[in-house]
Amino acid sequence: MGEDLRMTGPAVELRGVSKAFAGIRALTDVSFDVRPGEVHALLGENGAGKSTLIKIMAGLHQPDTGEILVNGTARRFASPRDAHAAGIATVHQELLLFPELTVAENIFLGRAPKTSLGTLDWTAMRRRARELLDILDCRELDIDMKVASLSVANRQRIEIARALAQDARVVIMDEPTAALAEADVQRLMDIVRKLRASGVSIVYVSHRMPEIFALADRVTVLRDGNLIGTMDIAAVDESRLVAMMVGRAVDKLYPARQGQSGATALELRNVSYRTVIRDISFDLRHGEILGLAGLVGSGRTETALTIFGITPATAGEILIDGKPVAITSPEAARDLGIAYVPEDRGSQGLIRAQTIADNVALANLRRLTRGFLMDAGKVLAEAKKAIEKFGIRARGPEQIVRQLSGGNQQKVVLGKWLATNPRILIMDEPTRGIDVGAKAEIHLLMRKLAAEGMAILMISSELPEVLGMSDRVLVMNSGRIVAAFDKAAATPEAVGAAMTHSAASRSAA
Amino acid sequence: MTASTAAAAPIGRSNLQRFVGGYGQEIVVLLSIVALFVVVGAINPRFLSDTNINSIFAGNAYIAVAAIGMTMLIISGHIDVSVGSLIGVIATIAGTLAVSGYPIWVAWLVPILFGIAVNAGVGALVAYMRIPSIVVTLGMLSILKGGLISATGGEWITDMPPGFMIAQMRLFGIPSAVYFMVILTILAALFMRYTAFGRAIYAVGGNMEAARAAGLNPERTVVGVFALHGLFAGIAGILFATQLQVIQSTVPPNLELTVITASVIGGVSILGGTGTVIGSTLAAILFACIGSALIFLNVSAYWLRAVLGLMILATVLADMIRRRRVL
Amino acid sequence: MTARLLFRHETILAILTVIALFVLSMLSDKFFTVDNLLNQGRLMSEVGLVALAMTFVIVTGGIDLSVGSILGLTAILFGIFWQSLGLPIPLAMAAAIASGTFAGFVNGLIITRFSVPPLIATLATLALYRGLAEGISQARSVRGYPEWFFFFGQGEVLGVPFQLWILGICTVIAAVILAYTPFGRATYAIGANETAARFSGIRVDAVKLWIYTAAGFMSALAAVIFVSRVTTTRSDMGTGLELDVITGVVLGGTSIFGGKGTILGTALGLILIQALKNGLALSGVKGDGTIVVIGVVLIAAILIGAIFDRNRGG
Amino acid sequence: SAWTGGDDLPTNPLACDATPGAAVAKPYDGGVPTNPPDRKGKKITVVDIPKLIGIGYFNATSKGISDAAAELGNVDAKTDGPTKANIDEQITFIDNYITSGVDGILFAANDPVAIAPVLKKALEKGINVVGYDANSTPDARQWFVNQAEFNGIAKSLVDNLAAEIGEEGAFAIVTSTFTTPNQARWIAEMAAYAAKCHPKMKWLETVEAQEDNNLSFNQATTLINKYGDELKGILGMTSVATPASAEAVTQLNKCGTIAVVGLATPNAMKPYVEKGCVKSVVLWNPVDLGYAAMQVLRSVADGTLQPGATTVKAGKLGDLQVINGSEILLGAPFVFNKDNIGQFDF
Ligand SMILES: Nc1ncnc2c1ncn2[C@@H]1O[C@H](COP(=O)(O)OP(=O)(O)OP(=O)(O)O)[C@@H](O)[C@H]1O
Ligand SMILES: Nc1ncnc2c1ncn2[C@@H]1O[C@H](COP(=O)(O)OP(=O)(O)OP(=O)(O)O)[C@@H](O)[C@H]1O
Ligand SMILES: [Mg+2]
Ligand SMILES: [Mg+2]
Repeated sequence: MGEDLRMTGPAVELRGVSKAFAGIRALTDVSFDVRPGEVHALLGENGAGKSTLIKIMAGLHQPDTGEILVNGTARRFASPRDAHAAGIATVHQELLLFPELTVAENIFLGRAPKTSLGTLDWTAMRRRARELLDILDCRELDIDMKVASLSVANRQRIEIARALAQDARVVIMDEPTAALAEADVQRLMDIVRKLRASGVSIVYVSHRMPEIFALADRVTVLRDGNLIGTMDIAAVDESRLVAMMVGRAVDKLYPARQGQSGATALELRNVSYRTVIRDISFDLRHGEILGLAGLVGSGRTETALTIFGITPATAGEILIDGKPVAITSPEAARDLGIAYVPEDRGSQGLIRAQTIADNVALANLRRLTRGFLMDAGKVLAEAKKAIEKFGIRARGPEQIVRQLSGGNQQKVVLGKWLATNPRILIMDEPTRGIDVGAKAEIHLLMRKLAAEGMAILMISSELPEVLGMSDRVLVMNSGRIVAAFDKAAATPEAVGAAMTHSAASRSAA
Repeated sequence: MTASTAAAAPIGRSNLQRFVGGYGQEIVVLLSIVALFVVVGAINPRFLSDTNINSIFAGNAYIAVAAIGMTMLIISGHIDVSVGSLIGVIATIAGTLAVSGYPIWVAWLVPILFGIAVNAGVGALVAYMRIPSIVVTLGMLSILKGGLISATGGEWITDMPPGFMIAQMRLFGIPSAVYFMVILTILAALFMRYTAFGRAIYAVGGNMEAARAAGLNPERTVVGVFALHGLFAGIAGILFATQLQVIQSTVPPNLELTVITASVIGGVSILGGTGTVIGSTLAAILFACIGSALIFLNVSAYWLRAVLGLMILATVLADMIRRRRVL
Repeated sequence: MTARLLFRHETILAILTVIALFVLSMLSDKFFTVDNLLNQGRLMSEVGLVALAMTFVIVTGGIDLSVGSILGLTAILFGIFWQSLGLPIPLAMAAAIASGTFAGFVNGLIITRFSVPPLIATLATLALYRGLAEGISQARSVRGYPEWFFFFGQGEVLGVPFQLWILGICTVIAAVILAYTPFGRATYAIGANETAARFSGIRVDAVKLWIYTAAGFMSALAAVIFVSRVTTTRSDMGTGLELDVITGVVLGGTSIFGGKGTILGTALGLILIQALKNGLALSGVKGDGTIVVIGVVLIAAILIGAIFDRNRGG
Repeated sequence: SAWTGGDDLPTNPLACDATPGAAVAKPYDGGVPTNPPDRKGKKITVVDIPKLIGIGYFNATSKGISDAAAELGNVDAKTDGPTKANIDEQITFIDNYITSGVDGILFAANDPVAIAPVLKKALEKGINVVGYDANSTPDARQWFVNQAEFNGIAKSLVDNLAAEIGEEGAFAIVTSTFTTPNQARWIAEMAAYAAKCHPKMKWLETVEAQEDNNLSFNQATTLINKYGDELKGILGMTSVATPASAEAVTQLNKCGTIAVVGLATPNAMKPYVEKGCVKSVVLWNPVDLGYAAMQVLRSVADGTLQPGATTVKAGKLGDLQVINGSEILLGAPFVFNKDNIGQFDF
């Protein structure tokens, strides 16, 4: 059937679509089409309107003007059900899962296999879930586990499995690799290729250029809700795409280091948390960026949580500026000058129902007071400062964070923590889901902070980022630090090997 | 159950593991009941007499039945604090119809339909107008309670036809209320596990936005689950009305708290998305057992409520500790 | 932004209250008199005091069903301390209030240390504290307090009932704390997203512990005023108080899901309910009719709020 | 022991034979309204605020009140009150009616002391205040219509029970709550009277059942199951508990082996009495009680009933006796049985 459709035109087409939220234009007169059996990349800065476009195709939003055509006929998607019926499946940016239900059920909810009696067929459901996850190479993932206990990456996989389970003709993926480590990205890209080969169309959103060039047939760029253009991938190169996205040229090289490492800011001696992380020892100096690499579940986040006092160490010693400290809670950590930008901004980083100002004030409540009372002036000033410093795209400090795009939300988290004037900054996936422009800004900022003497511990699943930004690299595997590299020794091969081999060579830390 | 036992082990965890993992709280409650029977039975064997067991089960069956609907409602992320008043109103309507000479099936059916209709209305306000269910039902609590007294003046209903007294009928020596409790629990459990609508209730309670994205219609699901809750409240009301020769025509005191407590102790998460109807029925039985056991153990009635409170705390804490270990 | 958004519900409520006051004073000339209004203030003091703390509780996304039982327990302990232990009244009062506060603290402890959902924890202590009240008192009531003690519940200062001063002062303090202090900010943050609040270095457990303890304290304070007003102590005092309190708070626009709500709203909600109870009674509506009206008003007020919110878009 | 409740007031058991209690002459100890307007013969508005509305018993008193009002012709009476027996709500109701300016208040107190301040307030406003069924402290009202004295009820109940289960029978009690004053007094008086006159009767225990039909039924059932053949009788202390206990005995097929004696309204008990499952039900006539209370209030308003009076005219009930300074006695408790129960409808 793929053959016929390829002749007859686009599988899905959007014509002149506009959408505004409470007066803010998210999309203006955008036309977009997906051909059968192609991978169509959708690019744009944070807040450019990618997710909005996708939600319209998924039936979650209704366009204000414009129309949607499926196989050439105009359709109205009043709800996601209509989109499913039209053969469109979506992997959303904020993972839309059911935490208390099992993996298998999450994959099949809403279209579970039925028995001849019309009741749900759990056996078939669990079997097919297993098959789908095996296709995705997630053999270790237990289908009877509740999703609540899974990592972000594993949840992402479930979302993808769910889209696969729909046998859709168009699969939309909104930043599917944002939460994935390198190896998983490769697996996902294989799956995308397999799907394309079977005639499925894919709309693919990512901020990662290499993926775009490796996968896409065509690419569409949005900027500020406007369509900038749609091109064959062969007709563009990276700098051209970036220029289209940001409207200017961006230096995509990682900024060079300025200044030298100073005294030791943070030192861990044989720190363990239950059996989750064991015998972690390393030191972090002022003025350096220490990269922490590892696979999903290797314990990097847990290490950060222990340093930050969420899961206080059960053994070992933590020293700050050479003095042993007891970090029993996040507030203790904060008062010791530690800031932590968490990996899951939706649930850990932000209060999305509150304003930017409220969020920025959150970690600084005691400082933003006059006497016993909050000082509204100071709160606003702090928020304005953050908006300017990070170029947060917002109407102002009083905008509700929920209304911001993913990348801009992340900048609010950064703003909140830098407002505490920390001396040690832990950044867990600091640029996850952040566009090239903003990403470069954040990298530049990290460098600047380091040059000013900030000690930065960066956790990232993007190997190029780890290698590009870190002055030293630590590699974690199964809850332990298994390798440490100087900048010169940190080659992709060496770090990758340490990440994946459980009995990796243990060079001195 | 039969279907899943057929599933081969390598697909997921072992069946036993899954069972214990999935029914932790139910097992805790069941063991509490068993322990209670063993201990109290050892102290006073009359506790285990068939008449006493019959009384424990039959006398509180209506609470278990109401708790089934409440559990579904809580799983969907909502709550109904007016259920006690509703049961009072339903019982009064049933009794009034029965003594007014309507056919008995009318006296049984109309109040149940009333319960469904009222709750579907509440559900519509909750789902489409986005008013939190606790607010609407707090309002309904006042309306039903005040309305009932205004309408009846608290006049007791007596002299109901014998055929109407369905809760008192017996089969093989066991009161019909017990059959209602057991059969409805099993049906509801199967419904919740093996129908698309049942799973939609879990989904909507777990994550409303995700449910919408998965192609469900959360609003319709919410109205549906409220209507279902109305159905169970209706049946509970009929059992309640036909248990004794008189109907008090007032709102049974604290019934809503008892019903909600049964659901909650049965393992339904007040945050929505988890729980089973088997748990709530077991919890309702546990309460009935405790009430009876306290009398048997000569616990001074003054301390009854304190003991009940402690039992609830103990059950919940046991569950919390268990969960912490599992995680 | 939030402030403006919240102001909406309070505006609607204020308009509703004004309409209600107007209509009620049309229906009965006895309604809008200084004497009657002050007296109504006296009658709503206990519910009002507890509602202030309950606003904080609900803003954190929690609930406290045990307030009525704490009131009963405190009342009994007060009576026992005075009569059976022979403590002087002021000391008995302090000890009883301390005990009630401790009961609230225990609620907080169960909720924060063992992460038991507030609804369940306080459902259990609702039974537990009431049971303790009954067990300790053995159903005996305590009477015969000295005349001067009745000042707290029946006395006046500058022509205004004593407890209305207390309520007024507490309302102002609560309003300032919730709206303008770091503690208030933390309260909202916890209600809106507890994890994010924790990850922002807010002492979530400490804040919650304080709030449930405060709910215990306010219930205990209300208990003493209540005993003084009715001149006797019984173990069933305050039964069902939690529903009245929650109705007032919710009518005041505090979101039961947490993260939203103000003391002003709560105050308006309480005033509206009390005005309806009193005004309708004065104009000849019977108690059962009044209950129905309050139910309808509760649903209607929240419904209107929801419709306004929706038309705002978003 | 079986009973530790009550309010520590002294008990005063009657003699074991039919000797009536010695009426001690006592000066008037009721309150006096402040500057009441002259209400003699004028139309007055009266509000009746019972413990709670919506139960059979107070429906009956309410009926008596409106009967009397209709008969008098110059009284505008209505009944209003809380939906549960709650002191606080009852106080609020009374307070509201004081404000609305009624001429007379009839009440049945949920708590004798708690209700006193608001009743005194009514007296201060010149309102005539008369209680019935459940008293307040005497100085907070003018008169109290006493349906039957506590010791009289106690004697009647215990004697009837002894007659049915024998001098050595064992029994249990189902009451509303231990804190309900009337029930607590009755039980205390029963304990005193039983100890004095039926010392071998075995008091097993007392259980609470609110004013809740189904709970009363469950509690009674559990008692029967617990004690088996040992239990010979159940005493119901409320008009809710007694029929529910009778129902429990009926459903467990224990009619004839377990006696049920108690306070109850005849309508609720008819089925059990007619079937022979219950032999005697003790109660005054609540319609008469309400009727008498209304008559007394009218007399007080007219000024025809003054402190120091020894009797009062109460319409069709004739002259009622004044006892204890400011109480008016309705009469001895009435015992309903198979022969007479059909004649009553309330
Ligand atoms: N529900 C909403 N209410 C108000 N504004 C919204 C809403 N959703 C999106 N917006 C606004 O629409 C614009 C486009 O957002 P969108 O999420 O589509 O961006 P995006 O391209 O997906 O960005 P990112 O790469 O950061 O995910 C942004 O300015 C955002 O603030
Ligand atoms: N092999 C595994 N399969 C599935 N889940 C796992 C596995 N190992 C760990 N997890 C889960 O993954 C979660 C993530 O662990 P953690 O956050 O420590 O890893 P991380 O190295 O920070 O990974 P991430 O890339 O997600 O940040 C943990 O909650 C853990 O339960
Ligand atoms: Mg997006
Ligand atoms: Mg991580």
